[in-house]
Amino acid sequence: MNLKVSIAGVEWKNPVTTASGTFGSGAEYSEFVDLGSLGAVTTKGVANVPWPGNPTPRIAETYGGMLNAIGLQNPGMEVFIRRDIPFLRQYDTNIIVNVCGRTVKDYIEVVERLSGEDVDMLEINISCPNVKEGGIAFGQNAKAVEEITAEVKRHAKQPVIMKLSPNVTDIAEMARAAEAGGADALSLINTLTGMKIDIKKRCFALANKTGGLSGPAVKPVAVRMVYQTAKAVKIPVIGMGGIQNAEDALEFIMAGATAVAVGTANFYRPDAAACVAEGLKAYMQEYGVEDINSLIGCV
Amino acid sequence: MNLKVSIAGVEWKNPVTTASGTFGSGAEYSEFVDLGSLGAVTTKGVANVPWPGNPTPRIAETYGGMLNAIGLQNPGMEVFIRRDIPFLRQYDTNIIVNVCGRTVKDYIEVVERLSGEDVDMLEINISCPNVKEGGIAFGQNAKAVEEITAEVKRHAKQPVIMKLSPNVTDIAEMARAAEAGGADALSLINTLTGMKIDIKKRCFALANKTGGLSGPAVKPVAVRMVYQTAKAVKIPVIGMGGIQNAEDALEFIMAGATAVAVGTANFYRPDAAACVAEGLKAYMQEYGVEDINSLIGCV
Amino acid sequence: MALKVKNTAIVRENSEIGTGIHSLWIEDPQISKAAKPGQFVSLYTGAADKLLPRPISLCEIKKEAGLLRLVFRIAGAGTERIAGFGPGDPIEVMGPLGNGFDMDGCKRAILIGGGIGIPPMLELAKQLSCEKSIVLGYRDELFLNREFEAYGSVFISTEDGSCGVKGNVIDAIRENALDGDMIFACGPTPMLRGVKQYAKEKQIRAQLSLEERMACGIGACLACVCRSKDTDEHTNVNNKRICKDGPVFYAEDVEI
Amino acid sequence: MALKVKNTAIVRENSEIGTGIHSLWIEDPQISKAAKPGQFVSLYTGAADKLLPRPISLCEIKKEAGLLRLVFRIAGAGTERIAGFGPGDPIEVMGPLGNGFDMDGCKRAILIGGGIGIPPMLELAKQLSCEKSIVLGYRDELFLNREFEAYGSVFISTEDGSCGVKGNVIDAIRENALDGDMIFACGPTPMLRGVKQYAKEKQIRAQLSLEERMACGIGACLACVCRSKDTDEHTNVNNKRICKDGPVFYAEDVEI
Repeated sequence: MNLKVSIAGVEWKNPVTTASGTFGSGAEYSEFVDLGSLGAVTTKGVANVPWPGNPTPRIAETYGGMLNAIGLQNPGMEVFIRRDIPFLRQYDTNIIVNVCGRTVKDYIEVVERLSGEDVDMLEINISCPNVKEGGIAFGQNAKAVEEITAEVKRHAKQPVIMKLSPNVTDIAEMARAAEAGGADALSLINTLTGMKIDIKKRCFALANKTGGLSGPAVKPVAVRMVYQTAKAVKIPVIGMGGIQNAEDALEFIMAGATAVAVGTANFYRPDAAACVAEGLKAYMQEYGVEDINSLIGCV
Repeated sequence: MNLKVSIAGVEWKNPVTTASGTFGSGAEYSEFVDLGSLGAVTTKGVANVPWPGNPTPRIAETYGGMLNAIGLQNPGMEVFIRRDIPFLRQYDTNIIVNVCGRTVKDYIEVVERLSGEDVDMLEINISCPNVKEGGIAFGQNAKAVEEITAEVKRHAKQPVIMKLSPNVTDIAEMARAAEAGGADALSLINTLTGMKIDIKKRCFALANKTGGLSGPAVKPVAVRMVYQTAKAVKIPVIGMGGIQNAEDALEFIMAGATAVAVGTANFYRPDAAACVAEGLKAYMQEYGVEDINSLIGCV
Repeated sequence: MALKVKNTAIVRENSEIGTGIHSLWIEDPQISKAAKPGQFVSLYTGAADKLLPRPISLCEIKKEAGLLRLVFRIAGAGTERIAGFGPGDPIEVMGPLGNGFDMDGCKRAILIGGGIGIPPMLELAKQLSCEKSIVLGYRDELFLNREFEAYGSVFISTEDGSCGVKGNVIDAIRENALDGDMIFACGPTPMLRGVKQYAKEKQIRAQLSLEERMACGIGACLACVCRSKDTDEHTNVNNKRICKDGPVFYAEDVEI
Repeated sequence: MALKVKNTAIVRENSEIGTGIHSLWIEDPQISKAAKPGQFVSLYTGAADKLLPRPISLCEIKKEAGLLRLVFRIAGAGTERIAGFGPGDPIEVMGPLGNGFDMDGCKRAILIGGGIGIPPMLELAKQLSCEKSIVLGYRDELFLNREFEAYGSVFISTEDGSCGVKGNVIDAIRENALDGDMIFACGPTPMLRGVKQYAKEKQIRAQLSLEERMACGIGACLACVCRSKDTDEHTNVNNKRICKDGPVFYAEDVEI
């Protein structure tokens, strides 16, 4: 039985990774799950300099999901390279570094700094809805998506995954733009922009007013966009959005995703990602599936 | 204590109506709820001629919501006018007729036919995601939204509510386009395009492949879009998307909605709409709110 | 119009009568009093992630006791949750829904149930006063068959031949040369197609109980339609609403 | 590193000890064994629409019996659901979480609890061997106060003056001229600000237990941060993680 998948020439032992921002750099979760059981660990966004993030409250619970407006708080690339890469390298898994920035120059600075480092793939976050300069501007305009992708590719030594925003009219157009820019793979969905209001205090539940909606609630939108994206491009797609078990993951794979990421579920099931990988095996056994690759886009 | 609101010169006894397509023309639900207790009843989409709708399965349950791809099955305007208007007129409530079409000409035909009929408002559905010709083409393009709005207004005798699609990059742009076209009010959100896959059969859960996502799961996206829309235009907004109780309704009102519509909740709580109206009273009593209008956009 | 309510009923009994097949007795005098064979109720799972009700056909109706018996197969997380309810548990229920069987004026009836389409035949067998041949089709494991014996001659078919005629319900009917002037059938669509075909060939009228995914259960959402011969007076197209115009239709009226 | 687990614990007792205030005893030997005063656990509601755990401070720890006592106020649908659990019910719990109080080397301690910040002071009072003044601030209705009497001299403040000093905990401290070499405080932010101010003025060190909305509870998501004097070594900015670096901080280290 084969669970291995290959994305942009990088082999994963199984098609399961973590969604950026829901798993830190793995250290906190290593107490609950063997990081070596995952195909890859995708880190929280890393910028060229430290980012303090947004004021609190930064999260709010919603029906079957949650809103977050962390604002990409991160220690900056130097601390990340010094501390997190060596930590993750102890485990037999791929390291995907999520890169965030305010300007193209910011992104490039991180990409260049990482070019000499021992990481396997880069995920470029051009779709954070919580920081005006968090790339959302790039992520909602096809021309901008193509340009920043091309610019990043020009400086990147590792394969580049472009993370797309679901807050667009036509996801296929954005996907084709990233492919035209030279992206090696695509990941989606980032969060849907949402809002919650505290009717007792008559104020916004988040200090940032709006936040990114994630969790099981958004899964049908995510599966649809992954399906449309996989149909629109030839490069591999990493699907995410509300995955909390193997059944959810299989919807994305059958819709066309080569791999999947577990996000919000980590917050309430610290071993969720590992359980998804296990569950995929169980499904393949039950249904006599020899190779996980045979399920990709089979619908 | 005042629950009355006024939309485009039409007075509602309370700010609660039903979301088009979730309440038929009220007859089936009249066994469970007094239609006279609602500010308005919004009917299922009515076209110039009968529409057979999509093949089955037409619905699928999702986490905290559902997908539907009914495909605007409807009896056409003649049967509607002959049977449903007289039925609804028995009750002390406003009648909002949802109008659907494949071409501008279709819409105009219905609008003109209704101009002499005893209905209070028209809601123009330019955002059905389940029928290629169901208006989605109009609803995702600002220029088209303005044009069809202007064209409808040219022929409409009743106030016109334009129902907007949430499947767009910038909802405020669509809202301003409708306002520029002369819309008297806006309603949103229609459903988010989604997909569900049956992993046992490895096929789409819906015959139409994609469907419209509704229910509590989508509420945060709906509240956000209502907030952005109310900020962008001067005309009143009718908010909907996952409302199942008064607390949900109040989020929309505080975000800027002058009225709200109860949709999917009707399917599992046949008296949901009436309960929302009751719950608004209870909230106003508890918090000493004299006039519901004072809560509109108060956040 | 016929009474139709949404109540909180009480579960009185829940037993597994076959692999993954549960027999649930719930108490709701109002719905029980109004119920007819062939009708169904909508059961609510009570889970926040599964909002829509599950339509379940009525297997038995005890008006005096205000009880309803619902026999269903665990098909997913929703029915699995319902199968977890125990005596005394409250359960949200809406009903009675649908039209039910037309029991008038038949002298020799053939009742045909296939798989989870068998339960609604039990209350029908009890209330139908005429002569009855009862044909029950299973894949392999039998359930409920014993309970039919008091109401007519029972004929069984199993796909694996482990009991009765090897094959489907039509094979059982032919093999036993069953005859009648009205067929009542409920089961998977392929079986109903076979029944419709057989009834046509033998010139016997047939009432078929159909199923489809439902949302509202009362005819408003138009999710559960089936193609019909005549235009449906409700929506003016050739679509009948299974939850409201059905679930029982005369074979010649629907395309399946 | 310190043990931290997610288990299914068993509810042993649940009683309402004040209006909307519940005392829950749960059995989880592993967490109980590792727990310290000032730490908390994450409780899961088990409801599909409320996915995130609720952080609840530890009120009492009985290691021998493997028990934990959690006293919380019903603040919404999530805590309301938890308040509905009864003896024998399983409950998902993660812990022990956070750093807990630093109990070393103080001779005369002032424990200050305000409202639902009172519970964590109880286990601290039990384990702190030195001389203790215990100050409890309420709006009006008292709870838990009796249970403190065995561990030190208890001073009470109520906003409505119905019991003890009319006013807040600081008023009670001044009025009773309480002194000490370490303050331990938990309560609403305005109260903690007052305590920080008072401690500074009196040159007493103070440990403050903070709260903020949390998602992961283990320091990964960065939802529950507070502004800190020093840059946090973890994220290299002036934000400490309340769930991991806290919830207890020395007053001078955080801006509140």
